Amino acid sequence: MSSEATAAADAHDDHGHGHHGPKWLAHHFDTPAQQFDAAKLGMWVFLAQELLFFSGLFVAYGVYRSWYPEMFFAASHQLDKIMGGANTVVLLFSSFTAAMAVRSAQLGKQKATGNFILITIVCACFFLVVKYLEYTHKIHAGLLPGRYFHPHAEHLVAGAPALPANAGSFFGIYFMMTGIHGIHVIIGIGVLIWVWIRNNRGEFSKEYFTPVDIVALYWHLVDLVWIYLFPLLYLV
Amino acid sequence: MATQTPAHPHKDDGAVHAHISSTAFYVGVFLALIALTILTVGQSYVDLGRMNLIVVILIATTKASLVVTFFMHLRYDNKFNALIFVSCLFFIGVFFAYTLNDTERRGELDADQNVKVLPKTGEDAPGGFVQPTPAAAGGEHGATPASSGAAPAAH
Amino acid sequence: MLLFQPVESDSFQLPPSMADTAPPIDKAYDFIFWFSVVFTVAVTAALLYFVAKYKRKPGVKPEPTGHFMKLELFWTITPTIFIFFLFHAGFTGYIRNATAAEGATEIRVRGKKWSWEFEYPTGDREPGELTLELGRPYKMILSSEDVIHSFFIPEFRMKRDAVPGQYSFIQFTPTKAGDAHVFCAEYCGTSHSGMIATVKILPPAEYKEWEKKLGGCSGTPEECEPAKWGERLFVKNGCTTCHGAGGSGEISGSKTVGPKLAGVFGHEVQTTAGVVQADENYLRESILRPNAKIVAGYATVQMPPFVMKDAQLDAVIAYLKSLK
Amino acid sequence: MAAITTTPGAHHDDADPNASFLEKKGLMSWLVTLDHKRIGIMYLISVTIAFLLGGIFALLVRAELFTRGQTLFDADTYNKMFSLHGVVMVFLFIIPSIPAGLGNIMLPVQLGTKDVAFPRLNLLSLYIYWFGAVFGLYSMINGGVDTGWTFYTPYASSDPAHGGVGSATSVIPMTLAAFIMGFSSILTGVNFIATVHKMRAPGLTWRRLTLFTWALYATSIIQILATPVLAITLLLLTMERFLGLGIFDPRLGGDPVLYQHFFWFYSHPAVYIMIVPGMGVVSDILATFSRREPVGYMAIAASSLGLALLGFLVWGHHLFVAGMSEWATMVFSALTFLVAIPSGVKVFNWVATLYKGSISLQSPMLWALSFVFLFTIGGLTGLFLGMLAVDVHLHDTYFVVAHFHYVMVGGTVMGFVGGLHYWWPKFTGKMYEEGLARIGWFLVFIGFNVTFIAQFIMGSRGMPRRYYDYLPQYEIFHQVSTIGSWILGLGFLVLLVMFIRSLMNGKPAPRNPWGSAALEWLTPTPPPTFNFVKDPVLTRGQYDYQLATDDELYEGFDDPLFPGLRGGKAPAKKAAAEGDHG
Repeated sequence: MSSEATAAADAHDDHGHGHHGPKWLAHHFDTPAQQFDAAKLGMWVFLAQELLFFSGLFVAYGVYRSWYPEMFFAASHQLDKIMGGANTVVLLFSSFTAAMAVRSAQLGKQKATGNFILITIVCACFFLVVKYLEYTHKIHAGLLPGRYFHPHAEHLVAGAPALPANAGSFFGIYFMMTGIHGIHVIIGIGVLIWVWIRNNRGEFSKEYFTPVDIVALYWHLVDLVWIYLFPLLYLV
Repeated sequence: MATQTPAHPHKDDGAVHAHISSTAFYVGVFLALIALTILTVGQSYVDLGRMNLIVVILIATTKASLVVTFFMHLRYDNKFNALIFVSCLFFIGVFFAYTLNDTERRGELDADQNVKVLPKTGEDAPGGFVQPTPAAAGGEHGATPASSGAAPAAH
Repeated sequence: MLLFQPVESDSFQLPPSMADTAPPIDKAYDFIFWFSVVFTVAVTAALLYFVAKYKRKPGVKPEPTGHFMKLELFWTITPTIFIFFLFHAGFTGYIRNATAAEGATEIRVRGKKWSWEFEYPTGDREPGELTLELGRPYKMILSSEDVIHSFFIPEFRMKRDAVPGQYSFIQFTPTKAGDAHVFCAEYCGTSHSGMIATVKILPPAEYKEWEKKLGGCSGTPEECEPAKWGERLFVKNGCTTCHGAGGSGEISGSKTVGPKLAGVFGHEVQTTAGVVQADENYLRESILRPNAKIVAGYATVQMPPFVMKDAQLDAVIAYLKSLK
Repeated sequence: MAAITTTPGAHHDDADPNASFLEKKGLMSWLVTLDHKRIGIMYLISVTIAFLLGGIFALLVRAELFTRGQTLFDADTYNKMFSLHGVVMVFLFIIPSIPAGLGNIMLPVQLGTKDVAFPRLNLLSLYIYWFGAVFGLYSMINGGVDTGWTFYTPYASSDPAHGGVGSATSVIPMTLAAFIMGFSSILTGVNFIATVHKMRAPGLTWRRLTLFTWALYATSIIQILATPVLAITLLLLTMERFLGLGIFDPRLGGDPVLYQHFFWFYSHPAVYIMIVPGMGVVSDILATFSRREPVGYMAIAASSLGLALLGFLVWGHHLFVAGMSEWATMVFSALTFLVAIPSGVKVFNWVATLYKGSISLQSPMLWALSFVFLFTIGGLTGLFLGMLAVDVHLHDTYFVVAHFHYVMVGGTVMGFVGGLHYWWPKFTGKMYEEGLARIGWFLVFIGFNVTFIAQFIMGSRGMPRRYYDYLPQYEIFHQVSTIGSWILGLGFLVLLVMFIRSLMNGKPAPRNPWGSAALEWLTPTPPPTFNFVKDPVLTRGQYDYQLATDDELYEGFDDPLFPGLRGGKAPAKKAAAEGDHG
């Protein structure tokens, strides 16, 4: 806590608060519940913001898919269902471990919390590796956004429908959707490491597990977006 | 929990009360999600025609609901947080519906209005899609609209 | 009722009305204008009256605010009724102008940076000047070669964006002979404000005369010497917006977007495709396919291709040759 | 009885925790502060600089248009000037001005809490704003942008360096600047929503919030729901220019009209991000200077939320002639008119608030009354543009320019400057010279109307906007408008001088210089770091003048019309005090 917050605690003595409370309770909150509720509310509002951020991409997807269904059909055959499917399973599992991490934190099991967070991070890294493999293949095959779209026939999936000339739009949408999602995964790894360190320091308890909860919410959102991305890009 | 005399009457004891689900329950939710993933991948090998998209979105939405209600605890959370989530979906819906109300319905009142291809002559509108050539990546672009590589006509 | 005279066209507020599309729009304008005037005057008068009447005075207390449910409902519901009429007035006028009459004469309008080109049903293309016949229904099919432009004739009250990769149209029947202007109303770059074409509405007899000469040179034999005609075509096609008056390569002292053309004929030019001799073939190619060989230093500028009849092309080349 | 328990007039000169939040000195004490008031003041300074910069661009644009042809500079420079004017005014000034500036300072005080819910996030939002501003400056140093603030594709997205047909200017840094500043706006919104929900003082029910708080709350909702769409739009635009995605650029298979949908899905609600906080400020000022609760409190609060909601349903009216389907056009036009209802409700309630009030025409009130007048014109001319047939003629003409300046300047800037006058004594602890303030107001009011009424007329006569040169018939209007802009500029200069003079040697401000019953006026001036000497508990509403005590209203208050009302010195006190208990 900053010196400013300590000064605050002193100030509260004048206010007849007595001792202000545990050190994780920020100076401007009255009770742990208030702090927890505010954090949760703030996070949900932030998640709403995230969903609208992604919504632009989904609208673009919807418009182009309904304009050029054959193009989308042909282009999605160039994506690897197995890799996408594996990534889906991995992300779902990481979401499960994130939920378990919160559960452990709520029960005050510091060690279990740390382990679950660690598994989540490992899953996230696995996801990125698979994504990297997919991207390299696309770049290799010339399956790139609009201006750079020059498919090399020898690298394309055999037996797939012929790619129309304007399939660059599909790959523009594909790279933006998965790219922005990937950036969210990277940010997710960052914040997961942050709570993992704080958990190791023993900062969390049955009474105070807000950061674990918040980070897990964020991670579930990353999963949530992928739940839609996978079928829309790979399967349809 | 280091409780204190509540400063204000509007709080109960001021401590955090959160719902804790059992491990078995979380495992159950996870297995359901995996099952749905297998279902959606399996479905992709069966062509349902126009229904494809609807089925895919239905399955994805079921999965998403499981994650939101249980993994994200919205089921047990403050009702207002659920309201935030639902209302943000509403605004996304507005975004979708209104945009598609334009893009899907251009040229309905008069076939020549706002269309990419002129229906009478089949001409592509100038300034439109130009087939990218390998040189284009390098920065050179054929500027003649006549070289248009005939984008699939959606209208 | 003298107070609420209709807002007339060619008045302080609106330009003259020169097509059948204008009166319904003027009617809607008139309606909303007086609606707004009444409303503004009422609100302002109440505001000033209250401020004067209830100015703070010693010993006079403000009255505590009560509840005015009926009043609140009144000023919520009344505007709701009004806006229904406003919407209706606007919508009917719009729909009336949105569909073209059967058999309307189609003119293709192509916007490009920074000029308008009109293609008549005869296949003749006229840049910078739109000639219309009084009383004939028209359908202008708009398109753009590069960025978004917007076709706007204030005298017709009609406007529509010319979007690259998309067709759109506007329709009208000119109802008054005279001159008007086409503006570009959607910002399109450096010479956006220079993207103006003139509109000439001619009575049928005069129109017939004009139509005969379409595509050729109109004017005295002297004015139709190739270089003289070429100069007029040069201006009409909007070449001056990028190459400066007389191809001087500058406007008001600053360098133009396109290269200097004066004196280029017969000299060697450094282009993206190497050094070339600026002969007639090169000039012809640079007009028809401008990006085949771009003058060094101008590679970032995309000149749109121009389509001309051979006679016109010869005239422009003759003019370019004459420039020193 | 004393309705709000704080320690009235506790001007402790000794004790540290109760010392003014301005006490700590040194640059670092500002840069790492978590105090919402200090963050708000840094925002105010930043947006004022942005406003001056944008104002200079505006004056240059107007000066260039004084004569036909070239007056000062060439067409490319002119195009950059109006683009930069728009970008700076919208993204750097007007969006953060009231919420992040005045709102940051006043919201927690009006809620009776010590700080916003997430003070560090608050500071972060300021740094993100600065970071975005750096990108903007970088773009300007690199020659600026000439795309207009709307960045329409393909002009903004099609890079000539890649064979495109669009602008060759420094577009990417500028779109990134707006993209980054969007996150600042989002974080402020997150913070305010959580603060209003979870941090209210005991007794401060929803019904007792100030209308400024309600307005900020509604604004935050828009910031949360709309700004991310701008972020993704600008990201897509940047990538379109950088990589050629093929989503917005028609030559790559994209659709330029789709860009306009994306852009206006944010930028129309953004209009309400700009105007709704101004409405909140005005509601508070009208209440204070009429000494009564605003008529239709709930109606005004609800109409703020109504505007926030409706703002999302009407963006298509920017696309009536852009090449959108007729169906969409019809729906958007019908919905656009609905905006008139909450706007009208507000105007009627404000006017009714004056009825039987006790009106004092001090400078904040002058700004608030100008707001009501100018916003009425701005709103009604919006109806012209909502009417499909009329919009076809007026779209993209100077009429539109005048209309949104009546809303943005006549509305938001009037609200912002009025709010600055109103709360200035509270957060600086200094009074300003009323005489200079009135001269400034007068010049701005006159200058503004001269500038923009001329633009209404030339617009309806067909003068398109963003024109470097014009036909002779429009010259007189342009000249009148330019002269108006000089008066307007002079007015703002007077105000700048007035505020600087106040900071240098203004008289110390009393606790409650306007005799307001709202919470922020019951804490010392300037407030202590944690806003209140004692945590407030509310037993009455913030506009309940008849329940406010004499001490609350008149301590330290010197109203020339009520001489001797302060601190029990004059015999007149008793009668007036009893009356106030009413």
